[in-house]
Amino acid sequence: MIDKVLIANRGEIALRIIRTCHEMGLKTVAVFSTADRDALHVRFASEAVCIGPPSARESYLRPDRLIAAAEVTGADAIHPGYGFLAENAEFSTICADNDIDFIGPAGRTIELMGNKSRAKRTMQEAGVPGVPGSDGPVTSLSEGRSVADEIGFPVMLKAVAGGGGTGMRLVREPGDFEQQFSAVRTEAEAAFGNPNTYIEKFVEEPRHVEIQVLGDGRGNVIHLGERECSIQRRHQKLVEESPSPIVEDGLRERMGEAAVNAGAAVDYEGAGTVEFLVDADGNFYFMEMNTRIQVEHPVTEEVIDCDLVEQQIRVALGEELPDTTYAPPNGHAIECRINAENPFRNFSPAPGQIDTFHLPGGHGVRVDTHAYAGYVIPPHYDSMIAKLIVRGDTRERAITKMQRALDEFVIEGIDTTVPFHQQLMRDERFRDGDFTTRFLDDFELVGG
Amino acid sequence: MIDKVLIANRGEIALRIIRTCHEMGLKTVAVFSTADRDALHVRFASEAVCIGPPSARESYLRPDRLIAAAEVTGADAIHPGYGFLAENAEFSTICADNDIDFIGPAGRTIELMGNKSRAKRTMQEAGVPGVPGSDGPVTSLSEGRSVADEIGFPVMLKAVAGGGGTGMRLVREPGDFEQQFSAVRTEAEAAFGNPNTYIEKFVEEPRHVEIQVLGDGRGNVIHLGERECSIQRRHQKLVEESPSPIVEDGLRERMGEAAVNAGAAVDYEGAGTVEFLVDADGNFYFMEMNTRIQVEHPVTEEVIDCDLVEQQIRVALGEELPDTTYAPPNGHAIECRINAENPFRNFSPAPGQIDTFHLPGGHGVRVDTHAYAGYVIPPHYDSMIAKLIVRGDTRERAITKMQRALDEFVIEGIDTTVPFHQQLMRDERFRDGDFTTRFLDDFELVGG
Amino acid sequence: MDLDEIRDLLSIVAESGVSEVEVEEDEFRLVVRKNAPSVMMQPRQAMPYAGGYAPQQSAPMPPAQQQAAPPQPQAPAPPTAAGGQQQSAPAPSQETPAEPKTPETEPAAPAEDEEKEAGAGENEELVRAPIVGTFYRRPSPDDNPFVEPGDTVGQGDVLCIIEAMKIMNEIECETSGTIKEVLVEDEEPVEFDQPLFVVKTG
Amino acid sequence: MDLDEIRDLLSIVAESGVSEVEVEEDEFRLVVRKNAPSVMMQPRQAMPYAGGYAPQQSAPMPPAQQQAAPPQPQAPAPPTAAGGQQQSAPAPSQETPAEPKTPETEPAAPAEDEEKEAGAGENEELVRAPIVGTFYRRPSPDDNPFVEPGDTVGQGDVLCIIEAMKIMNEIECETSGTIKEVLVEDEEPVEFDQPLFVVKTG
Repeated sequence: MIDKVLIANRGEIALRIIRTCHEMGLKTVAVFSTADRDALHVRFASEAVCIGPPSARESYLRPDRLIAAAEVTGADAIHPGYGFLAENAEFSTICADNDIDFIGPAGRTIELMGNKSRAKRTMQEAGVPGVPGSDGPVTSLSEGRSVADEIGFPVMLKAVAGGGGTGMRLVREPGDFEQQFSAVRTEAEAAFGNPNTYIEKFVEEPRHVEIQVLGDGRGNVIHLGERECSIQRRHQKLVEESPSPIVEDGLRERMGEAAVNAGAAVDYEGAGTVEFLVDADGNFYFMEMNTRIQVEHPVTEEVIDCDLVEQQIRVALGEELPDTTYAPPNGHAIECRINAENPFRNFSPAPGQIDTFHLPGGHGVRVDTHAYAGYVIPPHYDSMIAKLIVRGDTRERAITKMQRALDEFVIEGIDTTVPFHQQLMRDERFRDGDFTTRFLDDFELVGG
Repeated sequence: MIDKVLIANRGEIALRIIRTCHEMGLKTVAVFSTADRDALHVRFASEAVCIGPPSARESYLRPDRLIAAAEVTGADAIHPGYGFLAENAEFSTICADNDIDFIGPAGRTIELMGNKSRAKRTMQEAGVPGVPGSDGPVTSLSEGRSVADEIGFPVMLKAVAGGGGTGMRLVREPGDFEQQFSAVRTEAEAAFGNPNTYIEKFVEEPRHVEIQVLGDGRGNVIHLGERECSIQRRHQKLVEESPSPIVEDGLRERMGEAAVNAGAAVDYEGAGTVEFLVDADGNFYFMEMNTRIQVEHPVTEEVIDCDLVEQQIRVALGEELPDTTYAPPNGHAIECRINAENPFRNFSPAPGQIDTFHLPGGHGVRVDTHAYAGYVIPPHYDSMIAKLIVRGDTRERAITKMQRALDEFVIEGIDTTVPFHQQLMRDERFRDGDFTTRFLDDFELVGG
Repeated sequence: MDLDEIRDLLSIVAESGVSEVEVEEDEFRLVVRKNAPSVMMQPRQAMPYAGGYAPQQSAPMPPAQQQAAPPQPQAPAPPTAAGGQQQSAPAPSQETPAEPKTPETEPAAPAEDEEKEAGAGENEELVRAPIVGTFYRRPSPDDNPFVEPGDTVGQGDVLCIIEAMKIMNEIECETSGTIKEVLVEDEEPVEFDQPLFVVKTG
Repeated sequence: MDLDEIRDLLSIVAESGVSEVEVEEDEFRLVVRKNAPSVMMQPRQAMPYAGGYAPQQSAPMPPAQQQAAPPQPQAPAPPTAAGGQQQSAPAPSQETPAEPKTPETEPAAPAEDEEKEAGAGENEELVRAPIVGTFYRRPSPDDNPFVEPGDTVGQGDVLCIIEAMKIMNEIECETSGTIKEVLVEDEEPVEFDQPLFVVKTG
């Protein structure tokens, strides 16, 4: 039984979880640092408890303070949101030890997925391959050649001691292998005193595509389609969409099956995301599994018409999964992350007070935000102030709607990434769906 | 060809039409009175023109000024919204005379539907009956008796000169007819010096249910399901939903067919609404046809997933209707009209300045509003400041979501109808779908 | 310190951007506090005209007008939509010195009653457009303008024509005096309430 | 200063855009305040506790605090959500005279640096809860309280226990002086930074 949920988070995700809890008839407890005293999640929760000073290390990242807050308020479950302690195996275990329902997987699952090499091995065993490569460094040309032949060209040769571009060679043709292999070894020996080199498949035109899964912890796992997340800046996602413009029905089915296998292999409980790298030929490789709700989960909600946080809670309540047959996406959804950053100054953070705040509205437009006119963005936490999500019948119409919504979004007093998104939505390559994870490397922002 | 649309309206509907125009790549012209200088529709339109002083009679209701504004801005179409000149036949004709596309039906159609008795006769001929009754006053008992027998008991006897309850008798049984007939005639003779009395069928437990239609002006008409609008206060709708809790699939089909026949009979062009009175037995009677977009159109948009304003414009552009087969509603949508009125003081208008304004958000929540923090509600126009629309899988879940969204809607500085809606959503009879157009007559508001 | 000195001090404070001033002088002490910028949706003061409307419309209001306007941040940057549509506004109009608009002082609009006929100096009156339409200074393209700056005008004299719905509406002078300035170019569109002429009266 | 002068001063102030003027002259002092309708989301100052939290938390801040706080309407009505959930707050707590909260002045929180240790008078200090948990005044239910008002305390003396995660955390005095007041009832929950004791120092 869950009656009262403590939300161990802040910002838009705390508010978003409170919404679902209240719709489910659950009471809520907000926690906050002294820097978040004026935050909306504090206002809208049934109760709120101050847990520490502004520094996240002393507040939102302190399991003991969160558990104590749950104890004094009588909360019987904790939703961790994303970030902070959401993927902290120990915290999940501590909750369990204190008879508090952690809304997410068990500590051992989080731990397993948090260890990249163990996760990759587990997935491999479940038939979900990562990027193929040698098992550690190869020592001879013949061994290297046979590994390369096995995984197929092109391959990357990477010196174990290398980094920053040094000690890396791309080999496109088998005929070039011998020369490049000895070259990279010689180079690595000279540069690092260590010639050891390993081999990995070179993923051409990589896309970051992830599959949303739900598991009930009793072996049942379903998937809810993919999200396209290749628009990244320094591994920070900025725009996400569902479905992916490059994922055809057949590929969706194969990736979905792999993701379900991945979840089943660890008896997954809750909502999780299996991240894949997809190459130009539609091959996909396991990257990692996120054992929490994702920032970008609303694009899935909009095309599947479901509430993922509700599903998380239902699983925690021991209910059955909604339906094991996957419904194809209805329309196309896009999310733009609106950050308090100046896109014309290298996306430098721009905390401060929001003077004017007008949200776009209308059919097919959703804004998840904790900001308001007069809100002061604290400098202690991340810079995301809103997620703007639109849904249209087609990708083209979703982009048009996003343009209209961005034009209508008025935020004054601080710099935001709205102008970046406006330019991105006009970009021909973006509109054509023709981009990879490297897209933003050479995207030129105009003006500023 | 339409390139630039002038919106001959203000408030949320002006903003809402601008949104769709911009999504369709059309330029927009806002018009405004001097009282609306700071309005959002002025801000978000491509251009804006001041057309007169605050009084609507001298601004939004002046065809000449609107046409002049279209001329000087080069607008080639006018969208009238609802209210103001939206159902003014002459304005539609003036637009046509000035080679400006009026987005709505031709003047003759508006005129026909604006004349209640002509509209009723036209509908009757098209096989869409109104409330049955005598053709004018009946002069003898025998004539009266035969009319009553024909239309069936119970019937209402209404003195032609009567009003305010006087000169009205409900007759449930044929055996009572003679006595009541002479009683009402005597009473009317004594009170008004005129004994003439007519007979109308008494509609038991009436519901106000309306059908959304779209016509292309070339004889093709489709319908998009019904809206339940029985929650009214003094004939002002306060809450609307789609589908109606009392309309079963079979009834929906029959009403839809009748509405399509009604539209086809007048070669309808554009979006229109056929209003019916539905009795406890599922009989329905034509009341009137509204030849414009309705305030409550979003509930249809949310369950059908379409943009009705876009459909209006497409029809005006001469495009084909989207699809002639009606898709059943997907889920359940409810709209609450948020007015600047004090529900605890007989809904007296409460214009003034909005200090704090926080919109509810999340999946399935839509707010159409022209208000913002700092907005001063002018006293010259209607008091609606926002429409809160939610969609859920079922009616019950939509109500729960509406409760959550109402709790999250913060408007400070003025009184609003939010508390009324909060209490309505908790009412057992409302939740059961067990209400008629008379529901609010004995709905008791608590507190204040 | 007398009232005039206080008045001067207040206007210095108002312009200075500081929020608090304290003056102490012998037995006299004066403290002035200005509000922290209040937070609101800044409506745009006037709209940009893609169609070449009179530039007078698009400039920020001069300080004198700000008192009567709804609360504004004290350093009013012209608010811009986060979107691109504002860019269609002719940029130079933002820089043109302006004739502020004075809304009709009709009793139904209490919020605007307090605004003065700003933009017109002492003994000056603005003639405003009573309707939307196209402004013509001449009876026909070949004629001379109805009036030129310096002309003396009397009540009932035709000042210009505003064409709306193909009808030529003659706009008559409602006062008498001397035309000081013509504020709109010939054949330009004008909106309701837009200042057309400055007339020196008395 | 006579009435006419005051009248003039008031109209000067009204036009000036400043919000407060204070004039002091010999035995005469005049303060004029204008209400700036500042527009903002009013965050709730403190949260209602369904669980019987200390009433000190729920009162509006005293005027002294408002200077440093973010812009507020000058007559702070406790903001209420348009919803019903606020009604779960114990109403009386709104009326109780309050000890305002003083956030920890840690360098990472520049916005709050300026707030003073309000609520504690001169030569008084507040002892605040360093953690969330349940407050105990006694080592065990049968014992006497660690401290009572009037007791002299020194640095390192145990003042109370806060239980969190089944661990009894002894809260020590970091100053020396006399206990003036105990602000929390025994066995009540306390949150981080909540004032527990007033200690008279020096």
